[in-house]
Amino acid sequence: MNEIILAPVALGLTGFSFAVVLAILDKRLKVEDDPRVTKVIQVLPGTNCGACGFAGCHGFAEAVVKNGKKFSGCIPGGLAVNQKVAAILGIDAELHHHKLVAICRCQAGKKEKNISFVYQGPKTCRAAEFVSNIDCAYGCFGFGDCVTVCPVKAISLFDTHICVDRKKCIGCGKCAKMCPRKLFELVPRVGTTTYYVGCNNKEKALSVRAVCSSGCIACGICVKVKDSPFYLKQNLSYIDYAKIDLETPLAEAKAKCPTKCIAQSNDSR
Amino acid sequence: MQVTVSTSPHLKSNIKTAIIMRQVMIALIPVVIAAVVFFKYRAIWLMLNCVLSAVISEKIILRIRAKSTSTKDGSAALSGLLLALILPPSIEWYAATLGSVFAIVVAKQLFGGLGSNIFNPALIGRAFLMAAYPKMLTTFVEPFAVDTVSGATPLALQKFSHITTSSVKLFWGNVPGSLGETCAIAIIIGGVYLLIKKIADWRIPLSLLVTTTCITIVFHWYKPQSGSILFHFLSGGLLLGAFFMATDPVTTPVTKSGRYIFGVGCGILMMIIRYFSGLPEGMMYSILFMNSLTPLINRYTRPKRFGT
Amino acid sequence: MLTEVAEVVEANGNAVKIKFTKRPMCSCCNFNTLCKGGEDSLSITNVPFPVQCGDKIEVSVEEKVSLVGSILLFGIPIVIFVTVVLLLKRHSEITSFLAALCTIAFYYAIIKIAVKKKEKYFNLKILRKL
Amino acid sequence: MKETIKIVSVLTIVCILCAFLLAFVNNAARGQIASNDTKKIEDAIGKLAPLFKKTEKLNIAGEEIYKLFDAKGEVLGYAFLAKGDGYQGVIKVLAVINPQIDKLEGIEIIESVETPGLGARIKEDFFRNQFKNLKVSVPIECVKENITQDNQIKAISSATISSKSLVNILNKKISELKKQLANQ
Amino acid sequence: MISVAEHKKPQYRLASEKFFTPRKLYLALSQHTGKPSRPCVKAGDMVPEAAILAERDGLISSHLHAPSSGKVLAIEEWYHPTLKRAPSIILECTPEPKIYTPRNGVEKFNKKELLDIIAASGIVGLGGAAFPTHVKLAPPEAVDTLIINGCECEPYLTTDCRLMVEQLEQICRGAEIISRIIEPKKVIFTLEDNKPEAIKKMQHMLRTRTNALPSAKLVVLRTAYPQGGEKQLIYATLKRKVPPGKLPFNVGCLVQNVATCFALYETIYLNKPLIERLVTFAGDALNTPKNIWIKIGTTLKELFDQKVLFFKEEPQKIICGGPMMGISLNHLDYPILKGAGGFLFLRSTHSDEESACIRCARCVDACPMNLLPLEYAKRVKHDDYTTLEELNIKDCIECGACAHECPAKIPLVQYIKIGKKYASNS
Amino acid sequence: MKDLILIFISTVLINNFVLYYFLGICPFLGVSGKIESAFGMGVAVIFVMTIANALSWLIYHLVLVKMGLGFLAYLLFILVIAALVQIVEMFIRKFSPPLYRALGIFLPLITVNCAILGATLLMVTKNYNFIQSVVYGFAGGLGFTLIILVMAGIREDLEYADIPSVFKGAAITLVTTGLLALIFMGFSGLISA
Amino acid sequence: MGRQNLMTEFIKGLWKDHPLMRQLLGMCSTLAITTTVINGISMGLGVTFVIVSTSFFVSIIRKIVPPQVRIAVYAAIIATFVTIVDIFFKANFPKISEALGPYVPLIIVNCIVLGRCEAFACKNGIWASVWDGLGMGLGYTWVLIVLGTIRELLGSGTILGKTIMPSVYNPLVVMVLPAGAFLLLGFLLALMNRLEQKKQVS
Repeated sequence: MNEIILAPVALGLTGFSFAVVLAILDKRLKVEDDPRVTKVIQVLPGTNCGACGFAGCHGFAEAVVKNGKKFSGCIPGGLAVNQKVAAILGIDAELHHHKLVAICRCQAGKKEKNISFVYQGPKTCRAAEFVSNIDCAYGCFGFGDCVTVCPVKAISLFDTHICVDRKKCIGCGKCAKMCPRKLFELVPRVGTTTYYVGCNNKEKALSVRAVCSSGCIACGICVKVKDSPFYLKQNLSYIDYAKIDLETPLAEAKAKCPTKCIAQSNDSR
Repeated sequence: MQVTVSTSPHLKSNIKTAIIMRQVMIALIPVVIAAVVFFKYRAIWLMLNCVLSAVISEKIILRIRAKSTSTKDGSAALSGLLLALILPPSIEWYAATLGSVFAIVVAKQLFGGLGSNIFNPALIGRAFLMAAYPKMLTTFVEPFAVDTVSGATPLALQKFSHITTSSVKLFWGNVPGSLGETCAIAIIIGGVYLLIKKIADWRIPLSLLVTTTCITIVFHWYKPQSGSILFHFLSGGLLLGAFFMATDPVTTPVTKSGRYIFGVGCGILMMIIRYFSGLPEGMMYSILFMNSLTPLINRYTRPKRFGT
Repeated sequence: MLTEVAEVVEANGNAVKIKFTKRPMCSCCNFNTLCKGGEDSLSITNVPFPVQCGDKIEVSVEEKVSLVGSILLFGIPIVIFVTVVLLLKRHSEITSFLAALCTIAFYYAIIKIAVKKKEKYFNLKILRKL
Repeated sequence: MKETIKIVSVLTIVCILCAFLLAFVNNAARGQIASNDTKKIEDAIGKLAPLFKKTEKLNIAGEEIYKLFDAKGEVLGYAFLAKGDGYQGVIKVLAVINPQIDKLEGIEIIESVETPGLGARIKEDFFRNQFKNLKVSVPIECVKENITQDNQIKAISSATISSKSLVNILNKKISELKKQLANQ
Repeated sequence: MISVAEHKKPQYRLASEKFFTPRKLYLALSQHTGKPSRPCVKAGDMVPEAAILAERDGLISSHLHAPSSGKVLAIEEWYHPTLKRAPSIILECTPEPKIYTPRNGVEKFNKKELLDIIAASGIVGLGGAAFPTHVKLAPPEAVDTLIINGCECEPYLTTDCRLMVEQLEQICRGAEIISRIIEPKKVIFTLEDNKPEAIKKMQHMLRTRTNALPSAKLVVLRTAYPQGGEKQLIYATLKRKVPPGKLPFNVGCLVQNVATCFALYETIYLNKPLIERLVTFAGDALNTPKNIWIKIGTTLKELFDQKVLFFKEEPQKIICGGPMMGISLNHLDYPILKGAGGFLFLRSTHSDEESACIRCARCVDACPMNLLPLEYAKRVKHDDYTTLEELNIKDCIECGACAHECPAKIPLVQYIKIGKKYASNS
Repeated sequence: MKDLILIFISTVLINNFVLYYFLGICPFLGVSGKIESAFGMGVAVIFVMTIANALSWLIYHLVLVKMGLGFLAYLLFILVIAALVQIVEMFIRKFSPPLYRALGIFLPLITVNCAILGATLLMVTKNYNFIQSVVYGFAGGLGFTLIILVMAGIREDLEYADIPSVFKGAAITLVTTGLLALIFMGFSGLISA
Repeated sequence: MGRQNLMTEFIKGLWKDHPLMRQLLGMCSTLAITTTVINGISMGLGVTFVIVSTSFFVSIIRKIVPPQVRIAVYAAIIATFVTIVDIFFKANFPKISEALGPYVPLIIVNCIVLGRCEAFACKNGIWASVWDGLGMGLGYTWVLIVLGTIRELLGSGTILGKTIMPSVYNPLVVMVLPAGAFLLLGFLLALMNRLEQKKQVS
């Protein structure tokens, strides 16, 4: 029977001393965590992918709680997660549109591009950059480094020609960073269709024609359309996205372009 | 005119992975001949068994993983052959097949195939069999009388019964032992061929053999019954290991100083196992242990860049 | 190198005070709530580029420093501990244990001074701005 | 301060409660555990000397030695536990020896961590049976080839070290036992 | 260091020819390392031979002279071996051969005067790097050894070798000029032992011309690649190691190519700017290999159109420079730049597919900079650029020795190029 | 002295905590990704394990056994380890804040490291005396460090290897550990010399 | 809490949030004691008992325990129940107790138990916690049984001590060695990953 008294006494003493140590420790290191942060973390996928631009899911959760506006930043989680996050923060969870969308300034496919030689080496754009696998010194290599880097799989490759899915694109700009030829541009998302010039060749018409059948030859037809938001610079046509009010001049210019280098991407596809 | 473009250099040497593997196979010919002479049809069956099961399992895995690489580079066949050479001739066929498949599938393909494996596949195959069928792996037969008389290897005799086998016998290989480990002269011929052809780096065999020599000299002087230098040199898997296992490029350090460390480490460990452990032979385990240290060796022996 | 993200809370010229955010690797750990090692603040003296309050920066302890640090902090004292215990074999267990503890305490006292002197060596390095 | 008191009190109380619980459970099970221990030894002895009915624990220098009696109260022999290093770790063996201490009645491996398939075969009957009626007036010998004398046993092939270790453990213990019993 | 197949046999003995009648010249504004030069003519201008077409823009830049008299057609983008497309002056030639009158009193010129002449003549390092010579000849630290580089370790190329056989006297006088500018204690001529004829001539020259370059000596090195690289050459001749990120003058050395010495001679003594150079045309797709004196800006096409060169067979590969470090071209419209020492036309390409690295470490053994090429390739393949700088990828000189030796045929140099670019970005 | 050497060798190489007793697998899987974290963790484990073993021995033999409270061992051991880790953590934080940032992260992980508790429990079942227990703890930690370092080296290499996707992560680590266990069987029998 | 919810709490531990295969917790004992089926069963049930009872108690006192001593309190409760299991085995199944060796007390540091207390029991009601603990425990148990079966069958040719394999079968000794345990668990994890991948594709 001895131990039935001894045991609680001994353990009680240990527990007591341990508790005192812990209490002292606690006084010294006070940590305050917003309970919402923990809740948000529980909702997040927890892959720490970093696609949101923060250091891991915890970083994102903290940022979201601090500044509720960016609640839809979790890319792998998608809409479902974003709605949950919004619910935790008490924000109205309507479908949030990203403001920017990526476009690719080379729309030439295998048929249009002039390829007079054989490239030998690793099949990535970054590798091809050092020798080039197409005659055009500005165009797309078509190995699809942007496809692999896109966190939402919005970019696809159709016979060496890049397509950005406007619906999926979140405008993170990773493709723009990755592309060795700097072909990607982030443009404002207006309306349901985005028009863009699918050429980046800054040389004169003759040189452009020599290497590509769908390159911009700076003929200026698109500029002459009524209420045109197009302008020419360095032998190349550009769209001033700030000036876009109506879709008609864009559609008209697209139809009139002699080399068919104005392209569009819309939500329906 | 359609030309090819690529980055420099536009001039490349003739050496290829497949050629390296083929050269090692050629270097193994004397060893194979010796094995067939001593262990007759058993040797042939064992080698066929191991090589075929290695190649077939590699083919299957590559098919499953939908890899474009083929088995034509000969690395799987080489692993199978090497495994056969370090197995006892009396091993059951299913054990040899299992070992060969384990070597290729687990030790090589799971780690990403050729070039990515951490451990020498052939040695892992044997280590696995050692753990799976310990009895089978420690039973040896006398040469020329493969079906009847079981015998102890020179190292086991020396360790457990203190009987030293004569060096001449060891040199020609007329002793019980693993298929390809017995005939020292054949291994030396093959090894020298590898070194002359610059297929294998000389640093590892050299440092390994020098280390073992130094240790045996000291121990022989201190305790004469521990076996002479020549005895330790010619018996067991030392030579085969030094020339064919420890020179496997994939699983050994890439830096020059790292290769010396690797060789010395193998030598020390092997002699520790031979002298102190319960096993008579430690070449396999010592090389495998150093294989596991190879990434660390590589990392901490990075050469100083030119000019510093 | 182990890197982590910190936020600058005080900045005046070459010396800044930083506050650590939770380590990214921690958020997926099941014992996330167990460890309080999360938030902490520190001052750093040698700042390679100008920073402002609120900047997020990436800091790290150099590989060599962390190796040296763990040897100094754990490796050597534990070897001392074992040695002292072995030396005082004949004495009672409590005596040798306490003696060993005292020796490490003494060791730490010395090291503490040494570390103070070489404070710069053990400092965190600021890698880049995020 | 209130927080601190809460911390301390909760932990202390939980500890005390836990200790109570444990103390009760332990108290209840103690008898059973103790009898399990003796039962294990007796079971082992029973396998080697089926005739025994009673044991008497001799306390010689803190070692566990049991004197065995049969139903009639005659001494059947002695049982003892021997312990020593094997190939991979400790081997603990129970052996029964005849009253004259010159013949083993048999052995039972209580504990061992030898390599399965090799050293662990010391537990198997074919090996243990060699110890039945083995002469121990002279030290036991472990041979690799065929047995030529009645104090020899054949080692397990490829597990010579485990076999030898076991023999050494027994030899050492038996010689000690002889001295100790002679002293009594 | 490695040994590579030399392929120098046929062109080694071929005396140099001349081709001075191109129809059009395409003169890229970036002929050299550094900032492109600034054009000072406009379309439609008529220019005489040796007139300045473009001026030096900043210190590390170089003048560009008209290789032939003619009419400026345009200043626009044209093919460029490294930049793909680059602004170039296009000149239509109207041949009016110019006679250069030798300069008087060269012996009395002081350092500054000499440097000014060099700066005005558009001379760049002709060994391949094309670094403006007037900058290199004004090192900020004292130089005790001048090394004249005649190694020419790249296979196929034989221009330096031919130059030494044919114009040795002039090369020595060029070297004298350099030593007058930088005042070294020693002048060392370095040659590899695969050029016996040049060695013999050089030995004879040094014996007879002792008064001009009293401290000069000849060092014959065992043939190895890449011994012609500055740092490797300095180590091979003097056993001095140039630390990473430092330049030869940091260890008291200056290395000049023999072709540059010859160009210096022509400028200083003959008042002729750098408008032509000796170029090797070789490779098994050519009927006969040739060493040709050629005007800067001539396109390859012109050489074939005017039947100076003939194809035996269609080439599979066209290389500007040597096979180890040269750039492969996709057609013949590329012009000859100041730094181009040779063009190769090869029949077969190495079509071996890249296979898995077997960690044989042949690349590690081959690397002249003691680097670990296999580690770079491994990381770049997995898009991991974080540790590349720790592994000193920036020290790589892209000599190609590693890729040459690789049994798995991994394009190591290409991976290293990617790694270098992205290591700095991340 | 001989017994101590035997304990040392057998604990580091033969009856290795990870490969033979399967203790500390969780942190082993978690921290073996990078060499330096592995080293930091390993050294911290050596430290805590040795001192925890010493302390537990004292408590068990001098307090619990004498008072007949052996059944409290588990409870007390875990509390002692937790307290010890907390104190060490606090100490390092005071000692050098930058080093605490670099090394302190491993300490909370150690509390739940079964290797530490396992060492104290095995020390009790093996009936070691005080010095043996200290050596046992030290050697156990050393063995753990050895394996975790080797594993970290291998895993850094495997990061670039083309491993089948289903095996990526913990699976390949376990397979590698299995192969290491096969290799370490070569050391068995070293103690019987 | 409705019945439905309790059911989901129970089910998730069996597959979706499986403590061993998904969360990689509790590896040590899994590898160590699965040399035979019977060991697996006893260990699994022991762990289940500990999880369920600690979850129960932790859930009861969850509101009065201050967060600072949470871990210590949990550890104390867990250690208590583990000791009880240990004593129970020792008293009633001495053979099994011996075979399990130090791995019964090591349940204390088995991350599953502490993990459940931390992640679930301290936030949820008593019944939810108990069902959750039961699910986790049984999920753990089935893997132990599977592993134990494979290892016993291949390594000794028996199941539950009865010889199953034909006599020509030469037991694959490696399966009962540590190496076999690691390899087998590695392959099992890969299998789980494969199933998961297939599920995601379809």
